[in-house]
Amino acid sequence: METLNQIKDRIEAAVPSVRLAIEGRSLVVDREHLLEVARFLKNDAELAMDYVSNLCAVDWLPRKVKVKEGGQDVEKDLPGFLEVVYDFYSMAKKHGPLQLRCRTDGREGMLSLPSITPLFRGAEFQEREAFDLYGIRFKGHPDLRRILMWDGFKDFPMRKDYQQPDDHEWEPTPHDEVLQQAKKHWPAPSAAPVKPA
Amino acid sequence: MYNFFDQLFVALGAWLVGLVVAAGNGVSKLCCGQPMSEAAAHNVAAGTQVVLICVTIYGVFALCFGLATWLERKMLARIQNRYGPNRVGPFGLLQFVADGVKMLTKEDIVPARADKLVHFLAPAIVLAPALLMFGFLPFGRNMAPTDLDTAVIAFFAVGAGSELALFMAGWGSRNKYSILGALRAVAQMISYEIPLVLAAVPVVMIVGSLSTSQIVAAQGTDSFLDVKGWFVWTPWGFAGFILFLIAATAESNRSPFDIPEGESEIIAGFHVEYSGFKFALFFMAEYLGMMAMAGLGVTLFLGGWHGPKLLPSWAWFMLKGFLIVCWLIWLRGTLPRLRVDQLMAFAWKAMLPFALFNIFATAVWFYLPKTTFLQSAVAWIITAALVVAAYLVISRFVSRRAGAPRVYRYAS
Amino acid sequence: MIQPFTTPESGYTLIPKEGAIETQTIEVSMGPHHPSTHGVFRMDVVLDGEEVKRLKPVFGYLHRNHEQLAEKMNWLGSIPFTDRLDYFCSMSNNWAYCHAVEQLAGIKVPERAEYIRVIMAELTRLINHSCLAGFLLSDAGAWGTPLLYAFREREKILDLFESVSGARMMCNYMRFGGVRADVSDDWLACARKVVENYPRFLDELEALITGNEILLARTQQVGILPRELAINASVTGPMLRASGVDYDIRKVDRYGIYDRFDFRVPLGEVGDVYDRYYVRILEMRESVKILQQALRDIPEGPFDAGVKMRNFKVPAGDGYGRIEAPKGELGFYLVSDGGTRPYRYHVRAPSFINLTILEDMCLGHKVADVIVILGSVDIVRGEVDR
Amino acid sequence: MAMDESLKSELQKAGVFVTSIEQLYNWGRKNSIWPLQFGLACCAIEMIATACARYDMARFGAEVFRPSPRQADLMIVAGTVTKKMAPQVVRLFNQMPEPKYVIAMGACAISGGPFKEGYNVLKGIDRYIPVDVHIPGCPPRPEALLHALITLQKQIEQDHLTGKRKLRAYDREQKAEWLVPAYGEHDLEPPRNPEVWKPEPQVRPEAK
Amino acid sequence: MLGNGLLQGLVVTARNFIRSYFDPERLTTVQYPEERVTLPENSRSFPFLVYDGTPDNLRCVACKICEQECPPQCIYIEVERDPKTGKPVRRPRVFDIDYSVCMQCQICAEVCPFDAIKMDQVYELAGTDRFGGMLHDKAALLKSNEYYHQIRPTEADEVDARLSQSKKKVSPPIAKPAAVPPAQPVPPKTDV
Repeated sequence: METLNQIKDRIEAAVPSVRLAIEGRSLVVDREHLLEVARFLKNDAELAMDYVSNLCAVDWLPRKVKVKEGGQDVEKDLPGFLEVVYDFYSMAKKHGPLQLRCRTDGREGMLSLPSITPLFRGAEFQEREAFDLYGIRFKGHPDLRRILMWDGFKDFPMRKDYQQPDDHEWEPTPHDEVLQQAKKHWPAPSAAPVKPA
Repeated sequence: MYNFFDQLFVALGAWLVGLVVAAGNGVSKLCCGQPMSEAAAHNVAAGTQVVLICVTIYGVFALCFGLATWLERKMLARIQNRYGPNRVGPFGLLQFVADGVKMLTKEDIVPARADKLVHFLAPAIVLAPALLMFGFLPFGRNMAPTDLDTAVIAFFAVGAGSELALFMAGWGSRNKYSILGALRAVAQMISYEIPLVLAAVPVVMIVGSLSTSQIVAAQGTDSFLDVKGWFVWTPWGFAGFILFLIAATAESNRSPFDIPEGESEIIAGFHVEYSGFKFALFFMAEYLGMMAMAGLGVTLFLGGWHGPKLLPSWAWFMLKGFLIVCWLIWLRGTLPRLRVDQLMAFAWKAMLPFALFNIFATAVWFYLPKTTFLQSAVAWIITAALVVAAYLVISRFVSRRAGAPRVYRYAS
Repeated sequence: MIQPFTTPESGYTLIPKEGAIETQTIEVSMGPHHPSTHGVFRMDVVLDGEEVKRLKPVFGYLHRNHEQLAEKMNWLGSIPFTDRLDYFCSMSNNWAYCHAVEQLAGIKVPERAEYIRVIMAELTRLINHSCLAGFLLSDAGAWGTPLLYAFREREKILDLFESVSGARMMCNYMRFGGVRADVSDDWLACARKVVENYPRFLDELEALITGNEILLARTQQVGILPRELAINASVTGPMLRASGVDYDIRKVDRYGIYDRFDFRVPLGEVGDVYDRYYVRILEMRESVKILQQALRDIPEGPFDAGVKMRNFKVPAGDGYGRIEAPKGELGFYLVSDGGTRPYRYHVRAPSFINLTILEDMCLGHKVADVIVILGSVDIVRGEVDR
Repeated sequence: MAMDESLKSELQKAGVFVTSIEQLYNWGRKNSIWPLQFGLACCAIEMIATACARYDMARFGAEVFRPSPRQADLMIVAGTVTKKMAPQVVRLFNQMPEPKYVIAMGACAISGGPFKEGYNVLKGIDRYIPVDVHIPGCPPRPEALLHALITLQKQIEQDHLTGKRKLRAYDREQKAEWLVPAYGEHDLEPPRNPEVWKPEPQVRPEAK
Repeated sequence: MLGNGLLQGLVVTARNFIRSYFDPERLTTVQYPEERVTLPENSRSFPFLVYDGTPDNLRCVACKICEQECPPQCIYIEVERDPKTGKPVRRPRVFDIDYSVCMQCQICAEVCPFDAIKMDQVYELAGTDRFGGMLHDKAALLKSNEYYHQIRPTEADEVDARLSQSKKKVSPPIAKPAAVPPAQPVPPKTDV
C-alpha cells in the first residue's frame, strides 16, 4: 500500500478543496468532504478500500496539549470534541488499514457528521451505535434510531461526563465513585444497624 | 395354557358380565320374584360390556400414555448419551405420575382477551377423537371393542375431529403464534389425511372389507409362527406401510412434521397459551393419537394381534404398537423439521402420487395368479418392480427440489 | 373502500360485499424471549401469512456497557471482561484484546506463547463451529441431538481449558506478552488425543446432518447473501467466505505465527445457509490440521514476556488490532492517554456487524427460514450488544 | 372458645389427611420442575451444558425446557438482566402459572455481578421478582446449577398448603402479579419494586 | 437416492442409543450428587484467605492491592488499627468478598504479593439468602494452608517454598504450623 502522504496527495488531487491532515497513523478529514473522500477510497483502483472494518466514536474532553511553537514546548488548551474513527481495509487487494478521522465542533448537545452508510452498508449499525451512545447525528443515515438503549432514553451514556442514575442503596463492597454514591444512602453512623459478627 | 393367557381378559370380562347379570337376576328376583327376561338380561350384559370396555381402554391407555412419555424421555436421553429421568421410582418410572400431579395442581391461566368458551372447549374436544379411535381396533383374539363393518372409515372419520380442536385452541387463544400454529395444523392434517387414507386403501382392496377384525383375520395363518400372512411382507403392503407411517407421523404432529407446535419457530404453536391440566390434555391427545395410529398401522399391515404363539395375542398387539411408537421417538431424536411449504409439497407431490401408484400396483397383484409358489414369486417381483420404479421416479423429482451436497473449493 | 372490478375477458362484474375477507399482514415480535433467537434478541417481523415482508432487528437487551466499564478499569482488568463478550470463544477474545494492546505497547510475544495461543484459539474455533452446527439443527427442529453431541465434544475441550486455565468457559488465560500459565507435557498429550479423535466426531456429525434431505431442503437456496453485498456490509468470518470471498485474517494479516502452518481457506459458492454451515465444517477440519501441526512443533521456552501486570501502562496513542475470531473479525480499537486505564476502548464485534444484512437475507422467506438464517449468522448476544 | 376433645381429634384426623395430600403435592412438584427455556447471557450456555449429556438435568425430571412461559414452573434467570430486558423478564414471570420458582443463576442475575456498575445493567433481578435460590459464580459450574435445583427441591418439600407459611399460590393476600417497570428517560421507573426488594440490613454491614 | 441421508442419520442415532448401554464414551453422564467430576488442580471457584497454623496468623497484610485490581470491585478491606496508638497494623480488620459479584477471574490471587489470597474449588454455594449468604466476611473466608495443600498440592508446595525462602532472608522461620483440621471438608472426589 502507498504511504499516508502519497494517499493524502492523491486525495487532495481528486477531491477539490478537501482539508486533510496527518495525525499519527491516520488522516483527519474535514466534515464536508468525508463522504467524497470515502467514495474516492472505495472507487480508486489502486486503493480499493471496499471494506469499512471499524467505526467508532471517541469523546475527547477539553485538555491541555504540549505543542512545539518556535522551538519551545507550549501548553495549549485544546477544546473538547467528538471524533469518529474509521478503519478501512481492502478485501480485493488485501491491504490496509487506512484510518480516517472526522471531528465535530465542540462536544455539547447534538452534533452532526456525514454518514457513510450510503456507501458502506457495514457502517449502518455502527453509526447507529455511535449515535446512541455519543449523540452524534449522522446526516444521510437511512434509519438513525437508538440501537442499544430504549427509544425514550435521553442521555448519551458513553460520553465522559455522563452521570449514572443513582441505584447504590445496597452496596456491600463499594469503592471510589460507588462508595461516594453509596454513602448517600447510608444512615448516620450511630443509627447504623450492626450486623452480628 | 396358551389359550388361558390369550383369552385371559376375554374370560375375565365374560366372568364380570356374568357376575353383573347374576346380580341383576338376584335383584330382580328380590323385587319381582322372578329373574330378568332374556331381553333384559341381554341388555344388562351388553351395557356392562360397554362400560367394561370403556373403563379398560381408558385405564390401559392412560397408563400407556404415561409409559410412552417415560419411554420417550428415556429413549431420547439414551440417543443423546445421557440417562434421562431416573430419580423417581425405579428407572424413573414414576416420572409421569409426578408430572401428572404437578400439572393437575398448576394454576390455569386464561388470557384476558381469549375467546373463553373456545379456549375452554378445545382441550376437551382434542382428547375425544384420540380416545374414540381406540374403539375400532381389535386388541387381541376376540378382543375387538366394536366390530363395525366400516371400522377403517370410522377410524379416519373420528380422527379427523382433532383438526377442529387444534384450530379452536389456536384461534381461541388470540395469540399470533397460536394462530400461525393453528393454521399450520389444519393445513397439514387435512393434507396428510389423504395419503393416510390412500395408504390404507390397498389393504381394503385385498381383504375386501372395511372391518378391522376381518383385515386382521385375513392376515392370519394357523401356523405356530403366524407371521407369513402379514401384509407388510408384500411389496404393496410394505410401500403402504411406509406411506402410512409417514402420514401417521404427520397426522399426529410428530417430528419431523411437528410444525404446528414448531418449538423453535412459533414457541409452542396452537397450545402456547395453555397451562396446567389443559396443556396436559393436549399432550395426552398427541400421545394417544400417536398410539391409536400405531394401533391402526399394526392392524392394517403388521398382522394385528397375530404373532408367534409365544406371547398372548394382546401382548403381540401392544408390542408391535410400542415398536411403532419407538420408531416415532427415534425419528424425533434424529430429524430436523420440514418447512411448512415443503411439508405440503411433500404430501401433494410425492406421497399422493406414490399412494395412487401403490393402489395400481395392488390391483396388479390382485389380478396376478398366485396359486403356485412360482406364480407367487413372479407376482411379488412384478409388483415390487412397479413400486420401486414409482419410488425412483418420485424420489428423483423430490430430490431435485431438496438439493444436493456440493463441492467446495479452497482459496489458493 | 373496496372498488368493484370487471374481469376484461368475460365482462362479468364482481362486487365485493362489505366486510369481505381481506388479507392482512400481522406483525410479530420474535423475541426478546424466543427459543431460538440465541439469547435475548428481538426481530420485529411483518408477516403475510407465513412470508416475511419486513424484519427489523432490535438490539440492546444484553447491552452490558462493556466498553464503559473497560474505560473505568485498568488494562489488565478488562481481560476477564473480554471472556464474556462472545462466551463461546473466551480464548479468542482474550487474544484479540491482548493482540491489540501488544501492538499498541510494542510487546514481543515469545514463541511458545504464540504456539499456545494458536492451540487455544483453534480449539475455541472447534467448540464454536461444532456448537453452531448443533444450534442450527436445533433451530431447524432436530430436538437437540446434534447439539448434545456437540456439547459432548465441547466438554472434552473445556476439560482441557479448565486444567490449564482453571475455568471452563471464562478462561481469562492470556496476558499481555504471553499467557498466564504454562502448559505441561501431560496437557499437550491430552490435547493431542482430543485433536486426534476430533475428526471422528466430525464424521459422525456429518453423517447425522450433512446428507440429510430435510436439512438440504431447509438450507439450500435459503438466505442467500450475494458476494458484493457481503463485502459492502462488512460481513466477516465464515459467513463472508461462504459467499465466496477469500478473506481470512489469519492469511491476510498473518498475525501471531499463522504463516507457519499449512492450512487452506474453504470458500462457498452460493452463499446460502447450507454454505455457511458447510464452510464451518470444513474450517473445523482445517483447524484440526493447524492443531496437529502446532501440537507437534511447540517449542520449549518462556510462556510470557515478563510484562508486569500491576500498574501496567501503555504509551499514549491509539491503535486497532484485529484477529480472525471464530465468528469473524474481532477487533479492538484502543486509545491510551499513557495512564493505567484505556481512554477509549471499543470492540468491533463480528456478530453485531454480521447482523446488518439480516433483513436482506430474510425477506421473502418463511418464518421458519428466518430462524435458520439467524442460526447460520452465528451470533452471540454478549458480543452483539456488548 | 374452648375446643372440645372430639373436634380436636377430628381435626387432627383431617390434619393427617391434609399432610398426606401435601406430601403428594410436594412430591409431584418437586420431581417435575420444568424450566422456562430462557437464556440471557453467558450462564445460559452453562444452563444448556447442564441439560446436556455430561450433567444431565433430566435425571431430576427437569429437562423439559418449555419455550412458553405458560407451561413452565421454574425461571432460571441465567445471565445479566439489563434494564432494557428487565420489564420483559418480569412480564414473563407474570405469565407463568403458580406455583412458580426463580433461580438467579450467576453473579449478574443476583446482583448485576461484574457488570453492575454499568448504566444499563439491573443490579439483581430480585429488585423486581422474588428469587428462591441464588447461585453465585460467573458462570457457576453446571454442578452448581444442579445443586441449586436440589436446594430448590428441598425447599419445595417444606411447602405448606395451609397455615401461616402456605404457598404463595394459595395465599390470597399475596400478590399474583408483579410490577412491570416502564422505560424512563434516564432509568427504569420505578428503579425497584419496594414490595419485593427488601435488603436487610439496609446498608453495608459494618463489622464490629 | 431419496432417504439415504435420513437413514444415515438414523443409523448414527441408533448406534449412539445402543452403545450408550456399554460404552462409557457414549454415556458421559456424571450422576452429580453421588458422583463428581474430578476437578483439575487448577480449577478455580472463589477466592479464600490462607492462614498458617491458627486463623490469627493470616498472611494477608491488608495492602489493598487485590481490592484495587479486582475488576468487578467485589473486595472490601479495612486495615486494623492498634487500639492504643491508632496506627495501622499490618492485618485486615474487615475483609469482605461479595460472592454475588465475584467473577472468579483469579486476578486477586495473581497480583497478591504475599500469597495470601488463593482460589478455592468449592462450587456448591447455592443458597436462599442473598443479603447475608452471599457476602463472605473474614471469618468465612479464612482457610488453612493445609486445606490449600489439599486442593492444589503442587501449587501450594511452590508457594511454601517461595515463602520460606523470602522468610529466610528476613527472619528465621517461625514455628511449624500445627496440624489444624481443614476449615471446610474437601468435596469428595470420585473418579468417573
